[in-house]
Parts: sequence; structure tokens; C-alpha cells
Amino acid sequence: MGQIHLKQVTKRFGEVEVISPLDLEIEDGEFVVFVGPSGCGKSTLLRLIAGLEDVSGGHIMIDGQDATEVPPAKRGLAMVFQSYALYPHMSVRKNIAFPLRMAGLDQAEQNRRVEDAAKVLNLTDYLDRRPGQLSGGQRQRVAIGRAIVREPAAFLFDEPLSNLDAALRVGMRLEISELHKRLSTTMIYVTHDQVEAMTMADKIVVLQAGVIEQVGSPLELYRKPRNTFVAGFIGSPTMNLLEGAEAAKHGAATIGIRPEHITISTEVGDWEGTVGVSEHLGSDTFFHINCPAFEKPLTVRASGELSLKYGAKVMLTPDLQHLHRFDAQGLRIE
Amino acid sequence: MATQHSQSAARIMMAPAVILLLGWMLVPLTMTLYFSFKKYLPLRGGDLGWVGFENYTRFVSSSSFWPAVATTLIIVGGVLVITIFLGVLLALLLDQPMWGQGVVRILVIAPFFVMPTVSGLVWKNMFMDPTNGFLAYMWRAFGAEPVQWLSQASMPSLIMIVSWQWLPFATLILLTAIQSLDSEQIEAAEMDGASWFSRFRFIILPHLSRAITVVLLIQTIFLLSIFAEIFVTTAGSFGTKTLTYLIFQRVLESQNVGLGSAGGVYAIILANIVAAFLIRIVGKNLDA
Amino acid sequence: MKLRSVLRTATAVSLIAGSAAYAENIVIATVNNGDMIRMQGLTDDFTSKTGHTVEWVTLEENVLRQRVTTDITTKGGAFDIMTIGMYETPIWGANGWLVPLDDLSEEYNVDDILPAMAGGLSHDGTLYAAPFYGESSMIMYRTDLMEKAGLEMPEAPTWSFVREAAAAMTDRDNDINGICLRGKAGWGEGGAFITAMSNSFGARWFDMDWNAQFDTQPWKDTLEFYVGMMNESGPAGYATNGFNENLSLFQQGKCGMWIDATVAASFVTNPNDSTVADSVGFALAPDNGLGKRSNWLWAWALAIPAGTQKEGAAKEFIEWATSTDYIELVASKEGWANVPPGARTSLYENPNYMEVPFAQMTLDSILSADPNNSTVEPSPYVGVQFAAIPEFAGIATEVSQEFSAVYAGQQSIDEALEKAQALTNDAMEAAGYR
Amino acid sequence: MARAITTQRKTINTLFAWAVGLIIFFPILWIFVLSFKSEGDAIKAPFEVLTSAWTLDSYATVQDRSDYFKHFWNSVTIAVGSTLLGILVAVPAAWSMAFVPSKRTRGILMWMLSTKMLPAVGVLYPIYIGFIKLGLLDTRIGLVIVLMLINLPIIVWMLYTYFKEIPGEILEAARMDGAGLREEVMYVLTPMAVPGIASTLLLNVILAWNEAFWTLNLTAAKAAPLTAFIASYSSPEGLFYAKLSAASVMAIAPILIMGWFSQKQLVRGLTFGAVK
Repeated sequence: MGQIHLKQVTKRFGEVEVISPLDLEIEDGEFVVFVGPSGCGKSTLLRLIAGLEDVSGGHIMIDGQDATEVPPAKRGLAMVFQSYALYPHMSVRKNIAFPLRMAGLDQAEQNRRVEDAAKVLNLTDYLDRRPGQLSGGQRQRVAIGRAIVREPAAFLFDEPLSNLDAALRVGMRLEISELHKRLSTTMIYVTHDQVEAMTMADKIVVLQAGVIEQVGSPLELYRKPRNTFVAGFIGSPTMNLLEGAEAAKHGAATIGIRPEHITISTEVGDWEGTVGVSEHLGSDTFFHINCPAFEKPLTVRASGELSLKYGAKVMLTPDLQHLHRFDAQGLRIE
Repeated sequence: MATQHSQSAARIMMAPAVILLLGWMLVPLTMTLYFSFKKYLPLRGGDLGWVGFENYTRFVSSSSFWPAVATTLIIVGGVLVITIFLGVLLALLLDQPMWGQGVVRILVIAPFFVMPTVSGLVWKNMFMDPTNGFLAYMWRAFGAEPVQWLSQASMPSLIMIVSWQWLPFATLILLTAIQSLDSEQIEAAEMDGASWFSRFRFIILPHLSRAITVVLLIQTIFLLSIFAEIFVTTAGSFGTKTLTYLIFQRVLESQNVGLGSAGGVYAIILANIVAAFLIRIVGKNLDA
Repeated sequence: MKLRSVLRTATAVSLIAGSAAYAENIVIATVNNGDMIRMQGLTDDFTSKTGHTVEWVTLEENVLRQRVTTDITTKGGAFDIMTIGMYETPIWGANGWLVPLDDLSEEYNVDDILPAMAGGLSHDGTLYAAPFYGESSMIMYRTDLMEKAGLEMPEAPTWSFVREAAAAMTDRDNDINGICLRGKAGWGEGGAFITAMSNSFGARWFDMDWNAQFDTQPWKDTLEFYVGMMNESGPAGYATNGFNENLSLFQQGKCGMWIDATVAASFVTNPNDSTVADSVGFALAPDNGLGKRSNWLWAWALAIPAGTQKEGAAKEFIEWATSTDYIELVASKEGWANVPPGARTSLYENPNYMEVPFAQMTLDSILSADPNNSTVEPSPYVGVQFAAIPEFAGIATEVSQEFSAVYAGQQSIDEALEKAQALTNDAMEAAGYR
Repeated sequence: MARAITTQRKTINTLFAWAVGLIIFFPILWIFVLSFKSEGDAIKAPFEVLTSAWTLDSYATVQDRSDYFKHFWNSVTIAVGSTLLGILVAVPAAWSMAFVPSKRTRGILMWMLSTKMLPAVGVLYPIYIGFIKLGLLDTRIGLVIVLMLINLPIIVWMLYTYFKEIPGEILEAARMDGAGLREEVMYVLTPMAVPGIASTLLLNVILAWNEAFWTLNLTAAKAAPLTAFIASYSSPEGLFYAKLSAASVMAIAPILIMGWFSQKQLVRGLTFGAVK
């Protein structure tokens, strides 16, 4: 069970409205990611759900019950913090057992659940260490372990991977996804990294300045961004957003075309340009092409084999099937 | 981060400390104010009626008042300057690699544990006494006339005694601050060609500013009310009468509580001026 | 009035009667002087005689004074017996803060107390504190140095002789100072000395209208003489020397003469502490031909604060500690030279005691001091080296601080006298005398 | 990180630092020496003092004359009692200031510190009279209360700076884990703040141990701590250096030894969190 509904939830700090009245429905077992630039209110939203902040207006329903006034501990949610928030004076075992101890479970049951969680998270050998003696990834797993043992209605993750290095991050990402599949419990995950959002989420909530810009599956967002903000935010490298005469040609104020939807050629194409910096990733190569027709350079994705000299003349052809059109307000034109 | 619930809980939890201190401040403060407008002579039967501002004018017009204010500020200032200056040097020294650092640190912090009366007595008798004092023997050993510390160099002597007591405090805080300095910063400065002095001036000193602030603030609070050291050494003679000591004389030696209370009000005003001044200079450094 | 004193006596009697049955525990505040510390050591004798136990609060003189004054003025009741002096007793007695000692037992023999002492510890003829020991001041001098200087100390020298002798005895190379005198600030230290000295120069603190007299010639003469002599023949740093500093200088053989409390005689003649014990002579404090000597009169005495619950036991203690029996007890343990002096007439009639070299001179000194008539010109106050008014301690401490600054060379005599004059008048005004 | 230092340089550092350390420590060392001398020897020239006979007489005299242990226990009770009581009051206050800060927090802290600037002597009479009325005069509990109040601002401030170093997320984690306010303070906050609380404790024990004005003026026979004990050895008649030294050593030794043993915690305490 882990169905969370937000109804007209609002949060103000003094005069500043950080979350505008907002509705959101999270179904049981869903993996929902809140994504947005820093300061967009995604963490605040998570903390409102957790009960660590009071809402200024609206209601939070958990499994159909109004939980707006329920203290955090009673909401049946577990949270994994950005800094892991492990108790430094307790061993790993005690850390993981802490919520169980608070719930008043007997010692045997506590041990059983801790051992189980440790097995799942590969922490069995570290149970008697202190958090200070663990690596970043291990600490991360302890924090998750502490969340799992409670068997919560939903997990809340607040940028849990931002303190890990790149390689570990990919690994942990997989582990969390794996965990979700196995437990099929609702998870709400906050990140500013759209790659995490795309790879993990069942449903992405894009937030900007306290307002939901779009809600949808990763592919929905990729295919049909509702506005230029979402278009620019989702996808890597980011979508090329072009204005001016070329946009007008397509009956829009702005057109967007993703780097992977442009064909590059030395001979023929619609737009002419010169090659700027090229980034070789092996599997792919990203070219930054300066076109006289546009103010900003275009990013173009090509196969890993292609090699072009700096300053070489190239021709580009957009795939019109994947062209996104936006009006003057930045809203998508279907 | 704060929920309504925790905010009201916070208020309740703060209440005992705030109420206690408020009481500890208000009761004596009101009493002091009350007495300061009275002719109150315990040896003549106590309360002899209201006298308006007479005590205030009398206290200020006394020939001892301004010298006492000056003495107070000189002692506070002198001790602050000495302890901070020597404290920085000592901290730099103790930060160097050496054998037995722990023991040296123990030696250096020891004076902080000595009660002010004892340190006053020990310095006065065993060291500064012009006949039997250790320093007198030292001076004589070098063929010099012993210095009559507490009479002819009373203020420097007093400042020295008090500095001896507070130097460990300053040194420890500054030492910890220096040890927390990122060595990469120093190395970077070295690569940039900064001399030892510039490294000190532009890297170490700014890094110490917060620690120096703490030393300033805490020491000032304690030094403004310094009493025992003066009581046992000079008893306020030879120009060492601080405002606190002058109040002591008025209240306990002359048994004029009204006059002393008026002095107390002046002392509070002086303390607040100093505090305001301090907060202005150092406040930025304290994210209290 | 009469009824009240009858009632008071009645309660006192009943308390004494009651206390015989109940062993009490009394708290005594005292000063850390040698005689008191000895008394502390002999407490067991009191306990075994009466069953009462004693707790001692022994403090340095200034701390003690501050402590007991706070307690008496607030009726704190922290102490059952306080050790106070001739200065406090009449003032506190007049305020009704002390239990009158008018019903002491027959065998205690109140009349044996030296009249000078009893007078100084009474108010309106009622005794408020019993003297533990009494003192005046006198000259203690080194007979060997005097001889070496080719001089002979008269029984009753003048200041000019003292100054001359001091100069003759001074031998800076051998660290011998002709004269050691108190210069330390504090009304009970240098303040007491200079006041007593000024009496012989014709000075006084106040005229009959309570005006300060520091602008008069006798004061200037006193200070000029004192400073002149001390600069010629005094020890270095005399501005911070009090009783104790001078005592140790004299004991180490660094002083030719020392004018100070008569009780010091037993210390300087005690071979355990003094390197010059067998060459000390005594003489009356000097005069200046004006009819007044420069010796003072003082007693450390035991008093009971009014309101104590243990009046009976406290009285028993006072009777024990200031009795002739106590004197004999000390004599049997420590020898006659170490008994508390100056309190009882009978002591000076005791042939054993009169063999002590300083006994007669102490008595003569005490007898030559008259607290009621201490100055050449008439003064409104009682007291030799002090004026028995509540404000005096504070004023005299500040005045003596100004004087000590002169001794330390920090200001001139005129400056000091001017400041002393101003601050004294100011304080007297504040207290409502003028 | 640390580069190799030549032995020569290290030797110079060592010599220099030891010299400075010994000079600063010397007065304490010297009274320690004097306390083992006879009165007559104690006033001799320094070299003669060292070569003269050593004796325990002064300690015997002091012990004989005053009940050291009574004063010692009073000091311990008063210092420890006032500190513990202070911490009891200060922990909740510092907790709320550190974790639920408001615009007034800084002002309240500064105000608390400013109460330490009131001149004590000015209010001796009112406090003394109050103590008589409440029956607190010459009781340890009275001194415990007064010293607690005197040191409370420092205790609050120190604890506040330690608590502020504890990440708020950990407390939130505890809250999410089902801990109530009581459990949060008991199981998470307090254990984490133990080093800070320990150094606060130490520093305040020292401050309370050495406080001389109130402990002297509000006690008589029963509750008098070591400050009063010292007041009976300063400037009596006759030679007193050896006795004063012995008494001083006895008065400062307990706190000195405690301070040395807990040096590390104390250093942390003295910094008031000024340096991380």
C-alpha cells in the first residue's frame, strides 16, 4: 500500500510561495521522480509529504486517509537523506535497527529484519562497524537498509546519490531500481539529474519554481514535452531550441530538435554550418555546429566513427518527424 | 525544517533557561536601580529615604570615577592585546613539529586552572615582592635594583598577572584554529611565491579571525568584572582601581549601598557600550 | 528600657541554663592571626569542658571584615561569634547589633579587663565585645645596631631622634634599613600608622564640625617627615609594606627600628622565627614635643551578633577564650611570651609574665594611648588611629591609597593631601555630616 | 601533506617551545617547590631554596589547621552540581536555538551573554538578604543555584555551537524513524553531542571551582569551598610562603589534574565551536 494524493498543497515561507497550489496523484507501487533545477521546490515537496514541514494549505492523503496533520513518524513512510543522516555513534546494526527499536519490536524480530536487510544490501560483513568506517556507497546502503526494515508504505529519497562519485552512482542507481522491482513499494525520488529521472522513473514530475510543469512517463516527456522548459530539461544532450525565421517557417515561435534527430553530412542538407568542438564518447560523437542561421550553436549526435576537423563545412538535415513546435508562450503546438 | 509543533516545543524548552536568566538579571537589576535612588547606609540603619539622582551625580563627580573607567579599559585592552598577540605567536610555535608537544601544551594551559585569588597571591608574594620575591632575586643576581612591581609598575604588573591567566585560553583557541587550516592553502601560497610573513598576513591571520573574535568576546566579558586579582594584589591603590573595584569600595568598604548601586548602573552602561562596540567589530565573524 | 534589659537578661540566663543540657555547635568567624590560630588549635579544651563544638571560619583580615560586615548589617546569622576590633564594636553596639556582654559570670571577672580595652569595646558603658588580645604600638629596635651606631635609645624617644638614629643605622650595602614602617594602603595598615603618627604632629582628621583637615600644616608636616625619613633610611618598596612585610624584614635582620603593634614583640623575640631574637629592645612610640605620642590602641575582640540562636554557648566560648584560665593554658603549652597580651590587668600583675622582656613596655604603651582624647586639638571623634564612625573605613582606605601613591613616588604630597581633602569632605557630605 | 622537516629545525622548535612552556608554567612549579620547604627556607634566594631541605611540614600544618577535605568536597559538590544543573537547563534551550532557530535566536544568545556583565558586587546586599530569607545562606544548594545562573549563558552558548554542528537531517531521520521528541533528544542528539557536552562540563567545572566572589560571600562554616580555604592562608602574621604554597597546591591540584587528564575534550570546549 502506498497511494499518495496531494490536493491543492501549498507551501509558503513567510511571504514567499515556494509551492503553488498543486495536485498530484501517486499510485501504489509507482516509482515517481521529482526533477527540476535547484530551488524548484522539489525537496520541499518531498519534505511536505514526509511531514518534516507543515503545509500552508491543501491536504495530503496517504492511502485515502488525510495525513496532513499526522506527525512524520506516524505516516508509515521511510526517507533516505542526501547526507544519509546515519547516526554516527551507533553501529550499522543499531542504525538499521533504530526505527524498529522506536516501534518497540522485540529483540529477536529486530535482529531477523536487520539480518535480512543486510543480506539484501550486502552489508552483512559490516554490521558491527560505525558509519565513519564505511565508504560512501556502503553508507548509502545503510541508509537504505534503515528505510527498508520499517516496511514502509512508501520510500522517500532526497537526492540520495548526489554525494557519490560517477561510477558508484550508476551502480547505486541500478540497485535502487532493482530494489523497487523486488519490493514493488511506492518510491518517491528527488533529483536534479534528468538522467537519473529518465532511467529510474515510472513517472516523472518536472517542477519549476514550485509549479508542476509536466507529469508523465519518461518516454512521454521525451516525446511530447509540454513546453520549452521540459523540452530543454529532459534528454541528454539537451534539445536544440531554435527561434527566428526557421521557426516561423514551421509556424511556431520556437522549434526544438534533439541532437539525435539531426543528420550530418559533408555534402547535402538543409542548414549549412562549420564544425566547432567535437566530443568523442566512442559510441557516439557530439558535434557543436555553428550555423549562420541561428544564434546559438547546434548540438548534433553522430555515430562514434565519424570524424570531422575543426572548422570543416558541414550540412545538417533535421528529421521533421521529430520536430517539436512551441508557441510564443513556450507551449507545445500539436 | 521547522514544523509548527517543533516550534512550540522549542519555545517550551527554551523557557526554563530564559526565565531563570531573566530572573537573575531582572531581580538584581531592579534592586540595583531601586537602591541607586535611595540613601541606603547599612551601618546607619539602612534605608534613609529617596534622594533622586544624587547618588548618580555624586558617583560621577567623585575624583575616582574617570580614572576608574580609564583603568578598566586599559586593563581589558592591555590584557586583550597581550593575550591575542602572544597567543597567536604561541599557537604558531606549538603548531610546529616538535618532540613532546602534548607535554608543552599541558604546561601552557596550566595557568587557566589556577583560581584568580591564588594567582594574585602567588604573583604578589612569591614573585613580585621586592624583597623576597623570585623576580627580586633574579634582578639582584644580575646586579640590578629589584623592581617594586606592584607600586611603581602597578598597571603593567596587574596586566601581566591577568594575561598570564588568560594566555592559555587564547593560545588554545588559536592553536585549534591554526591546526584546522587547510595545509593546501599554505602550500598554494608558497607556490605563488608568498613570503613567510605574507603567508601569515594573508592566509593565517584571516583564517584566525573567527577564533580571535571568540577570544575577544569571552575575555572581555570576564575581564570587565575582574576583581579578585586586584583585591589581593594592590587593593585598588597605585591607580589600579577599576570601576568594579570602585563599586566594591563604595558598597563594602564605605558601606554606601545607594552610591555603589548608582556605580553599578554606570558599570552596566559601560559594559553595554563595550559590548555594542565589540559586536559591531566582531559580530560579523560570529554566526551566532 | 529597664524592662527590656531585664527581659534580655532573663532570656540570656535561661539560654545559658538550657545550653548546659544541650551541646551546641557554634560558628566563629576569625582572622588568620597567630594568636587566633593558636586558639583554634586549643578548641578541644573548650569542647571537653562544655560539650559544645566549634566550627571555625578563618579568613584574611580584609575578607573577614567584608564578610562579617555584610552579615551583621543584613542580620544574616551566619556566625555565632565574630572577631571584630575596636573600630567596629562601638558602632555596631550602638546599632543594637551585638549582644551586650553585661551578664558575664562572676569568675570571669570583667573588671580585670584593662580599662583602656574595655572602654574601646563599649558603647554607653556597656561592654559589647571581649578583648582576646589588645595592643598598642611601640618601637622595636636592634640593640646591636644601635650600639654600633654609637647611640642609645631613650625610654621615650622623639621623632627627631628616631630619624637621626635611623640614618645612623642604615647600611645599604649590608641590606640594613634604619627604619621600617607601614606604607601599605588600607585603613588598618598604613592608614592606621600614619593617623597615629599624625596625632603626635598635631594633626587630626576632622575639626569639631566634621570638616576634613588635610589642608592643614600638621598633615603636611607629618607626610613630609615620614617620606623624608623613609627615603633616607627605609626599605625599598615601603609603599607596599604592611605589618607582615615589615615583620619578615625585621625577623631577617633587615631593619634597625620598627614601629608597630606591640603583639609583634613576641614574634621578633621568638628564636624559632627570628634571626635577631636576642638583640631586640623596646621603647615607647615617638612623640614630637606636642604632648601626644604616636602609638595607637587596638583590640581584637570576640562579639556575639544579636539574633543568634546560640547566645548561651557563644557566651560560654567567649568566657573561655578571654579568661585568665585560657592565658594560663597557653602559657603552660607555649610559654608566657606567647600568651595573648594586652587584655587583662592581672596578666601584668603576674610575675611570670613580667619577666617577658616586652611586657612592661606593652603595658606602658597601652596605658599611654587615650582614644577619647587622641589629638592635640580637639576632635569630634573617638579613636586613636581611626575615627569611630561608620564611614571611616571607606574614607581612610581611599586616603591611605593616595598616601601610598606618594610613597611610591607617583604623586606629590600636596596632590595627595588635596585629593584626600576632597574625597573625605565628599564622603562626609554623602553620609550627611556636613 | 606534512613535508619532511629537518631534525635540526625540529630540535630548535622543541627547545624553544619547551623554554616558553616552562616559563609559563614556572609560577605553578615554583609554589610546588616552595610547598615542600620550611617557612625560613621558602624566602631564601631561589638557588638556596632548591638546595635546602625538603619537608612535608607545611602540608601537615595546613591539614592540621583546617579541614581540607570538607572544603574540597564543598568545592566538588558546588562545581559539579552547578554544572550538571546548568546542563540540565541548557540542553533543551540550546537544542531549540540550534534546530528551531528564529530571528530572535541571535539576540537571545547575546542577551544571555550580556547578563554576565552585571557587576556582582553591586548586588551583594540584595542577594545576601534574599539568601537569608530563603534559608540558602551557607548552604551548598544556594551556591549551586548561584553558580549555575552565573555560568548558564556560557553553557547555553557552548552547547548551542555544538548542537549546531549536528546536521539537522539526522534529527529528521530520527523523526521519520519514529522517534518522539524525548527519544530524539535521548538516543540521537545527546549521544552525538557527548564530546561537546563533556567539554562544556569541564570548562564550567573549572569556572565554578575558581569562582571566588560569591563562594566567599555566601558561605560561612558549612558550605565554604576551597576559595575560602585559601582566604585563611593569605597574609597572616609571620612567614607564610610555604604554608600559602601548600594550601595553594592543595586548592588547585584537583582541578589541574582533572584538566590535564581531559585536555583533549577541554580544548574542544574552549573553542566554542569557533573552529571545526
